Amino acid sequence: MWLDATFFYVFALMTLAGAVMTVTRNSAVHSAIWLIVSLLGVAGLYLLQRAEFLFAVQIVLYIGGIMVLFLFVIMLVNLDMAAKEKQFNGQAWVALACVAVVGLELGYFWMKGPGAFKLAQPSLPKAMVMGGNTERVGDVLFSTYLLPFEIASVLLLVAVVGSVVMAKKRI
Amino acid sequence: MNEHLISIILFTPLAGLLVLFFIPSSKKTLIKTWANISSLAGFLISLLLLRTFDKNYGGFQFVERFDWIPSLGIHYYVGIDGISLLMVLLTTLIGFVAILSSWEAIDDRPKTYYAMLLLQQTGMIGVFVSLDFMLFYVFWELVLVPMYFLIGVWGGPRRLYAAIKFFLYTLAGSVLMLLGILTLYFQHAEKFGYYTFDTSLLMRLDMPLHLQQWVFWAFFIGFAIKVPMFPFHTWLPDAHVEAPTAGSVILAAVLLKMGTYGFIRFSLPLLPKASMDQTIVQIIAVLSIIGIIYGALVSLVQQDWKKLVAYSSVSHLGFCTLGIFAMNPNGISGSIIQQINHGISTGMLFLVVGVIYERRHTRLISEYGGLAHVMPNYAKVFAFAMLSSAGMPLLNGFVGEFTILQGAFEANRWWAAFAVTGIIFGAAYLLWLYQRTMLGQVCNSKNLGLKDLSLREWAVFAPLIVWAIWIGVYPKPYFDILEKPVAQLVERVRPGYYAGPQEARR
Amino acid sequence: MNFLDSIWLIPLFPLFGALAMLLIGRFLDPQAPSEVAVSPDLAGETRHHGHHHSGPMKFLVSLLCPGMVLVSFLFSLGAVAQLAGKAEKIHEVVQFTWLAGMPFHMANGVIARFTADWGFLLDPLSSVMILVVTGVGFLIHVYSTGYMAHDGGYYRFFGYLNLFVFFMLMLVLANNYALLFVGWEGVGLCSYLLIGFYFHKKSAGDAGKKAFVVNRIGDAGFILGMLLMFATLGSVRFLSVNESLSRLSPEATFGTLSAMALLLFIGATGKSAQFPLYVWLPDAMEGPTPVSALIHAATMVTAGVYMVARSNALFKLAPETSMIVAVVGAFTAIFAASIALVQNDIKRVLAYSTVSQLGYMFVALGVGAYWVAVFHLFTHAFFKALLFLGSGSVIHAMSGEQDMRSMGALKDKIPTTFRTMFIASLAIAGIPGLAGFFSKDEILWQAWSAPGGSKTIYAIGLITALMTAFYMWRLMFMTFYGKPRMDHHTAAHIHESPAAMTIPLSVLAVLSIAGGWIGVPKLWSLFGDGFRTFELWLEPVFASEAAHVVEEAHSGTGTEWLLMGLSVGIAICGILLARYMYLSRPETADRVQAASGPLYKTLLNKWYVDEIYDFLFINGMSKGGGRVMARFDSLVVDGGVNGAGWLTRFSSTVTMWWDTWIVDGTVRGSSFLVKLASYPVRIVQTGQLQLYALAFVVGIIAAFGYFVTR
Amino acid sequence: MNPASAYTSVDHFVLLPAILLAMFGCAVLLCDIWVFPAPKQRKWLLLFVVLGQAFTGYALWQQHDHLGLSAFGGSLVIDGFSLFFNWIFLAASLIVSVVSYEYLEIEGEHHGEYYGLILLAQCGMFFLASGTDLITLFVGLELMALCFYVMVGFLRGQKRSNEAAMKYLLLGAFSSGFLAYGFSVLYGIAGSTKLSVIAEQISMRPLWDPMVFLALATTGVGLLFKISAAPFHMWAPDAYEGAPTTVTAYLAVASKAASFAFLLRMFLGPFGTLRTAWEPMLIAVAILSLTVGNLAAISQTNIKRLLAYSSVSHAGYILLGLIAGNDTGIKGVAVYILVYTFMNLGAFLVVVALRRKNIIGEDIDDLAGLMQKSPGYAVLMLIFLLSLAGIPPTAGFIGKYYIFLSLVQTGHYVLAVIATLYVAVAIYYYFRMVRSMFAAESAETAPLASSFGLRLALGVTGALTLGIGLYPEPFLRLAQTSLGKW
Amino acid sequence: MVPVTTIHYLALSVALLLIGTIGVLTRRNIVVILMSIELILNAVNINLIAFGRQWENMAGQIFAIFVITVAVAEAAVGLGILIALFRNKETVQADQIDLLKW
Repeated sequence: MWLDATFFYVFALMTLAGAVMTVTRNSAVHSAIWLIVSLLGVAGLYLLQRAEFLFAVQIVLYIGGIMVLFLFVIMLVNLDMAAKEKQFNGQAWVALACVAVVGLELGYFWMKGPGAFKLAQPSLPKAMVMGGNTERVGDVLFSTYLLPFEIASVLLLVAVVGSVVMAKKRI
Repeated sequence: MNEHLISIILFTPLAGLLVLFFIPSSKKTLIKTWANISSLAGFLISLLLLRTFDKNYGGFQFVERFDWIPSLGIHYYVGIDGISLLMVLLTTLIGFVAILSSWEAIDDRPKTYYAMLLLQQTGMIGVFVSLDFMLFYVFWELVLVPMYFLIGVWGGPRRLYAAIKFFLYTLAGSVLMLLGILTLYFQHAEKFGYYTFDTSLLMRLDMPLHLQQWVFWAFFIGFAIKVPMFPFHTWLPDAHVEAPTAGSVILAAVLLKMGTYGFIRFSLPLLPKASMDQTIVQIIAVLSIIGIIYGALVSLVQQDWKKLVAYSSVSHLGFCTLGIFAMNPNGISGSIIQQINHGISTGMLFLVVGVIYERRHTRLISEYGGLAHVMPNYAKVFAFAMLSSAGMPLLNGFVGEFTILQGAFEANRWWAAFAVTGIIFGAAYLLWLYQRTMLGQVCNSKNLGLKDLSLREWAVFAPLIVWAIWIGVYPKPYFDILEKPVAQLVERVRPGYYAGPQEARR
Repeated sequence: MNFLDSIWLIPLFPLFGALAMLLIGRFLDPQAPSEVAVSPDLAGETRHHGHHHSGPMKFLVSLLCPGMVLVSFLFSLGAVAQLAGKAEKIHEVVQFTWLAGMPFHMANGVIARFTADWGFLLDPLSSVMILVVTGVGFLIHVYSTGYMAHDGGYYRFFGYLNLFVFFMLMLVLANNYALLFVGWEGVGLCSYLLIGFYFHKKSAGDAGKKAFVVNRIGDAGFILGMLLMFATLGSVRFLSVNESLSRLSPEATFGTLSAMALLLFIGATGKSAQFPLYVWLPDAMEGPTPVSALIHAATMVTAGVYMVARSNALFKLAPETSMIVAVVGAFTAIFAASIALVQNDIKRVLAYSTVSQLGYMFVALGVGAYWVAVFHLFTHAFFKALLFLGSGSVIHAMSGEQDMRSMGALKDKIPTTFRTMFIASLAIAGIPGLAGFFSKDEILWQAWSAPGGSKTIYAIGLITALMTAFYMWRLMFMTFYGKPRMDHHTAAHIHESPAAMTIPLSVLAVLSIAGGWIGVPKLWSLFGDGFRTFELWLEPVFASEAAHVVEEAHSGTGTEWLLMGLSVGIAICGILLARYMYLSRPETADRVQAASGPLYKTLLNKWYVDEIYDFLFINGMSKGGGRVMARFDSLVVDGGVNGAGWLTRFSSTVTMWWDTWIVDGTVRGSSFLVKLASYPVRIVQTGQLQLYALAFVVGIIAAFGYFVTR
Repeated sequence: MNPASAYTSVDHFVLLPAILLAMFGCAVLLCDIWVFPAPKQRKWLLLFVVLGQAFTGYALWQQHDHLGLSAFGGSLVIDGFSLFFNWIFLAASLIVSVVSYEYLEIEGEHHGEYYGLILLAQCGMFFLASGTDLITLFVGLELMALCFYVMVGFLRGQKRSNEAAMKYLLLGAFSSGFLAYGFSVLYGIAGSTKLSVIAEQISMRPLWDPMVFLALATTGVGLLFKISAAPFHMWAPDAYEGAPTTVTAYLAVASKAASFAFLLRMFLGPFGTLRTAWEPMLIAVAILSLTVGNLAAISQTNIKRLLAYSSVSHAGYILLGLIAGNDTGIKGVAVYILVYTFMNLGAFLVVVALRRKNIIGEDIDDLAGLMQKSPGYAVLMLIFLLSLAGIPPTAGFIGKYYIFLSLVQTGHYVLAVIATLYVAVAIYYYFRMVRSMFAAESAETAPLASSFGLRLALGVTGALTLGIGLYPEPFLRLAQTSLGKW
Repeated sequence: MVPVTTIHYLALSVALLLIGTIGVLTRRNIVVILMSIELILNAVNINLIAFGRQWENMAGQIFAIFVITVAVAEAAVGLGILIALFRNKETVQADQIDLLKW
């Protein structure tokens, strides 16, 4: 029980710290690294929530895929001069203020009706009666959510074509 | 033939327009000829109305009624009574005259020019014949566009400003008017459960006074801007001055009448209570009187020939509105006759300006003087137009003004007293104009070689002159035509007006 | 043939002539006025310079136009003769309905229709008028053939002249006020055209415009009067008006009637040049002299008199208005006469004398002696026309010179003119036996004796008579007697006018003598009623006069003799005084001038009336200062409309200003504002995508905030 | 396993249009690489597109007889709504692809991928119109969006195009992040992604429940961004201006229509019961859109940018219809979208025609003297502008008319007046263009581009813009049947 | 110590969302902006997972998978565009791309 909690706080800390670092680092490379940290934290949370498959996806796809992509691009467009310039634009403080306001408002929401947010007590894992998480995911994904799955394939196709069209010097 | 006569009249110009599209732009003469032919045809056809028009029947004649957009309750519903009959005839004639008058004046993109004129022709006729409110509104808007171009493309130096001003002014007004229309529309739906723009049906609902007032003001803005009544008139001089001759002729002779016609055809019968509401009547009467005097005074100081005439129309239209809101048979019928007269005489005045403008390309009065020596016939025609506009007895102007004065006198003697001053000033500014342009010596050498009226120009003036004399000497037929519809109108606005002891003697 | 039923033809002959002239005249008389008008140095009277050869066609013109008037004169004679034969002296012919109005709620709630027929009424009054109009008109036409022989636009002149006769006949023959108004406006128009006949002269144009506009002011009154009449009586047809007036109890619509009468009278003051609307008449002398004779002496200006006489039934019911009429008339008479005393332009003297004579007529109308007014109208038509034509002949001889100071000793050079004018002057001065005496003396007597009259008015009339005699003979002496004061060049030119001009003069001279003998005073009983035809003839029109005549019989005959003698004496004094000052002791005139310096100047400057306007125009304005004023000042100097001119100018300038700056300004302003408003909206779009994102977030804040603050 | 897994014939029937679109999309892409690589042969690709649209159209036509059919366990439906919009998408993408051919040649960026992307984007729109499941909708939305990101940046050589694409993508992704967040909350509320379930769950909760409101706000904001309503509109002018004109047209018409379909699905479906909560927000947004759109447009000189702002204001008008919310209002929305599609397409097509070799032709001054140069285009443009301004007897009037009608019916008089006033403002800037077309003298005399496709497209749009205005009856019926159910 | 409830996760996700937003709003480097967007999407995912756990159905996780997919796709295209942009403009600073404005 307390173990869960501890892990939660650890991962949460990872996530937030990583996020903050990502946003604040000067060099894009560092940001990328810290992003990885943050994503790992999220992955951990998936694990805590019994979403092992997502955990895997997160590790492999995000950290494996996207980050490589990012770093790749970072190499491609050399950012060292970008790293020297100032990192925050003119409206930074205004933006912070605004975001703070948003935060406060959300907080108010919370005050308003905490009941609304707590739907039910976190139920204990049902001792995985029906196969592992991955199986269940697969099950649902290919039955109930077949349609979005197909669309996603088209989506990825577009992503490929698009990035090629954009990035390639001449088609 | 007869049962579709109105539609035929309505769409003749459009047909001409279609044919015009297939004439290559290079064949200018052909284009001009065709435009003239089609407009003349329109006029001749419209004369057929007289043959079968029954002046003893008060209601609408030659009625055609088809569903157009049934789901909105919009119909193609046209027909005419005595009032619209006169308006239609005026429109067709003036349309023809205007087109004929621009034979030499317009050489730049004649195809589009004549297309615009013809389109406008259809629009104007449509306004005068449509009995479905939405149909009316559509034509009302349709008229704006060609005029916008006539001013904005073939106009004078400040044409763009004038055009946009004209457009915005009138459009703003008509949009408010639309709101008023919709209110009626909904009221009808609330009361009878279905939507319709058919005025004869809308006639049935008598709304509470306050609502009627609301709608009345909405209409008022729309119509008053078009007329134009006093505070809303400033688009007029600019539009007139910048517009090409034909444009100003049509603008003065027909477009302005759309406003007054609107009052007569829609405001009064649809909103009888509001129309009889004393405050409203008082306000409008006062505005009209201000318009009469103000227009005349301002004309007096104009340096620009055309602007002077433009302001004079403000004054004349003041008479028309005053007559309408005298709210009695004389006032209304007089107002209608005066609208025709104004069409004729001011139309002539603008043509007169156009004639000289074609030759000298300036409208500054100071540029002229002593033209009577150089162009005697022209001077005669101008004198004629001037007199008919100044309300010389035995010419059309007098009949209208005098009848209106009767009406005004009956309604409120002071109105008449003030309105009469308009006649004095009218003489003043016109005579002064005449003196400055026609009389005196030819002190500007440019004016020496000017040619007198050509045969075509005579042809332009002739019909108007004849008509002016006819109305002046024997107006009875017109009153006969108006008798019944006006009676109906007055009965609607002031029930029981016609009851009461009759004076037998003449 | 039956002339009575064809009286509607009488106006049509001149109309025909006019149309013929105005439409095809240019071909009959091919003369392009342009070459005379182009160059400024020919700005003067074109008569002497217009190199113009008369042709057969022109002869046709001079045959046609007078001929037309002659024809209608003969028709009139016939008609009048037949009317005389009829039992009740009234005959109405209706062609068709001209104005057919709609139902109209009269003051008493009865519904009536304003109907005005194209109808003609011949009764004693109108028969007198048509005879004068056509008769004198014809003579003047003949005269003009000679006078205008060398003028440009010959055909135009005759066209206008005929048109005038047409409208004048319409005016006097109409059977209702509306149709009368047609003639009323028409003659105004013609006078405008004829005054401005030499339209290359700016002054001519101005004068014409002034005449028309001032008349218009009167007409406004007339229209209102007509409307008021219709609203109260339900008709504007003379007969029915009189009839319903008789039905009316005066008390019932007391104020209304006098208001009605007053409005009509305002119309009359405009047309008949009474104070304060007389200003146009002197200027009207810009027109050719025959025009002055026909329009501004004999006929048109008397239209007002005719109209008031025509409405006598109404005026009788409105005593206080009649009083006003009398007073205005008297004042105008003496006022104009006083101006005439010192004028040097021969035509202006006559013009002011006309004004003052008209004043006499209105005095007569005011005191209720309608027939006398018409009688004076009748005689005045003869001798005043004669005087004008005579002066025309003089000017003709003096090759355009109008200033009497450079005339003199003409009586032998142009004998006929001299003799005829001599007679006319005697007549107007009121020497017994000549036409003027009878009418004027009757007026004075009525002013004294009639119930409406008063001693003051009589006194004024008497003084006026003195002045009249004086200025007329001053004119005579300065023109015809003494030593010549003209330069040699003109002197060489002097010649008697052609027969075409002298014959009408002689005819009119005869009339000026004989004209009076049909209206001798009742006093001269030895002559019998034959000599009082005029009064008796008009009796049916002014029926109720009979009563007053009866009552006037027993006011002492002695007094009447006395007054008659007095007026005669006065007249002779005037003549002698003039003789003394301007013939025997010319220097006295100057001494008098010197002695009565300011008065003299005042008179010479016509009581500064025009200067007062000018003051209102220019000084007042420039003193008033301000750019607006200055601008407007220049406008006025351009020669604006008189009367309320300055107010007109002022207000119109102000309205213009209001128009361009306030009303129009708001329009421009609004569109400008809209344009302006577009920039802040655009400026937000900086192209900084993160700003866009920020806007997005702000939107979210707003959305949440809406929940929070709810 | 469970029955849901079976891919039934019903599923197939409902999905068919999307399948066809995707197939032809892929086909185009493949052919571009292997079958017709040569520039000369690209016309065949165009043929493919037309063919694909034909098949899709046929499939859609089939569906007309089976309204109310739903597939994939209710995550995809056929109803009048979806069909109505699908037809619009079809028309739009057909016209756009026909026109693009010559345009891309002139721009020198003619690649087969373009057509593929158009088809795939349309495929995405299909799901937006007929999806009833959060995930389907979300993925469909992203599919469409991605295609547009790419197409906007299609002129890779041009800074403006890149910039437009970059901005559009970043902002789009940002907004869809919030949209997704909202969806997650919705899921949290309902425990399901089916709109129907969500709807009933929401209706069970109190009206001002913070969680519901959180979902509403974030989702709404995301959607409003997509329809480019102020203050979430700011991407639109830049994207519109930078994108290739044909793409701008597609973006302004199809993407907006699709987003509106999505928005209506949400606001009339799950959020339908929250009207009191969102009506004020939408009112604010609508007024703001009208203001910003119209005012900003006044002083624009670039036609595309001007039209972008005007499209913002049009979004405002459409929202007004939704705000009124009665039968007339919803019908009005449908009519307006229909009308808007054609008139706006037409206007952009004229701009396309203005683009010639080394003449950009996007400035209002480039319209100068169009009347002499080619009256046909001028008159057509006039018709489109009149219609955009809402002057009878053009289609635009009918659209606006319905909106006003609904507003007055539901007593939103103030809104009606405001909207009316902005019509006047709109007239002002539309007529700046008209003025320069008719009044001004033309600077250059190069003839306008006029391929057969372009003329055909212009003819169709022009005819419809005028036709709907003159005899709107059938189209009104169509709108009735499509959105009548709400 | 308090048991970890859904609310904790929600709070966390909100925090992540805000941080991501801050990144998007303030960083000049477009690459970093893209990363921040990834953060936002992760916040969404956290939500989804939490709720999914709450309701004990798979929809949440599935949705999360699709969100990840979308994130990937967007990142790919975004970076592609970025490269194209960089090729022409030689910059990756967000506030330096302002050809299109007003």
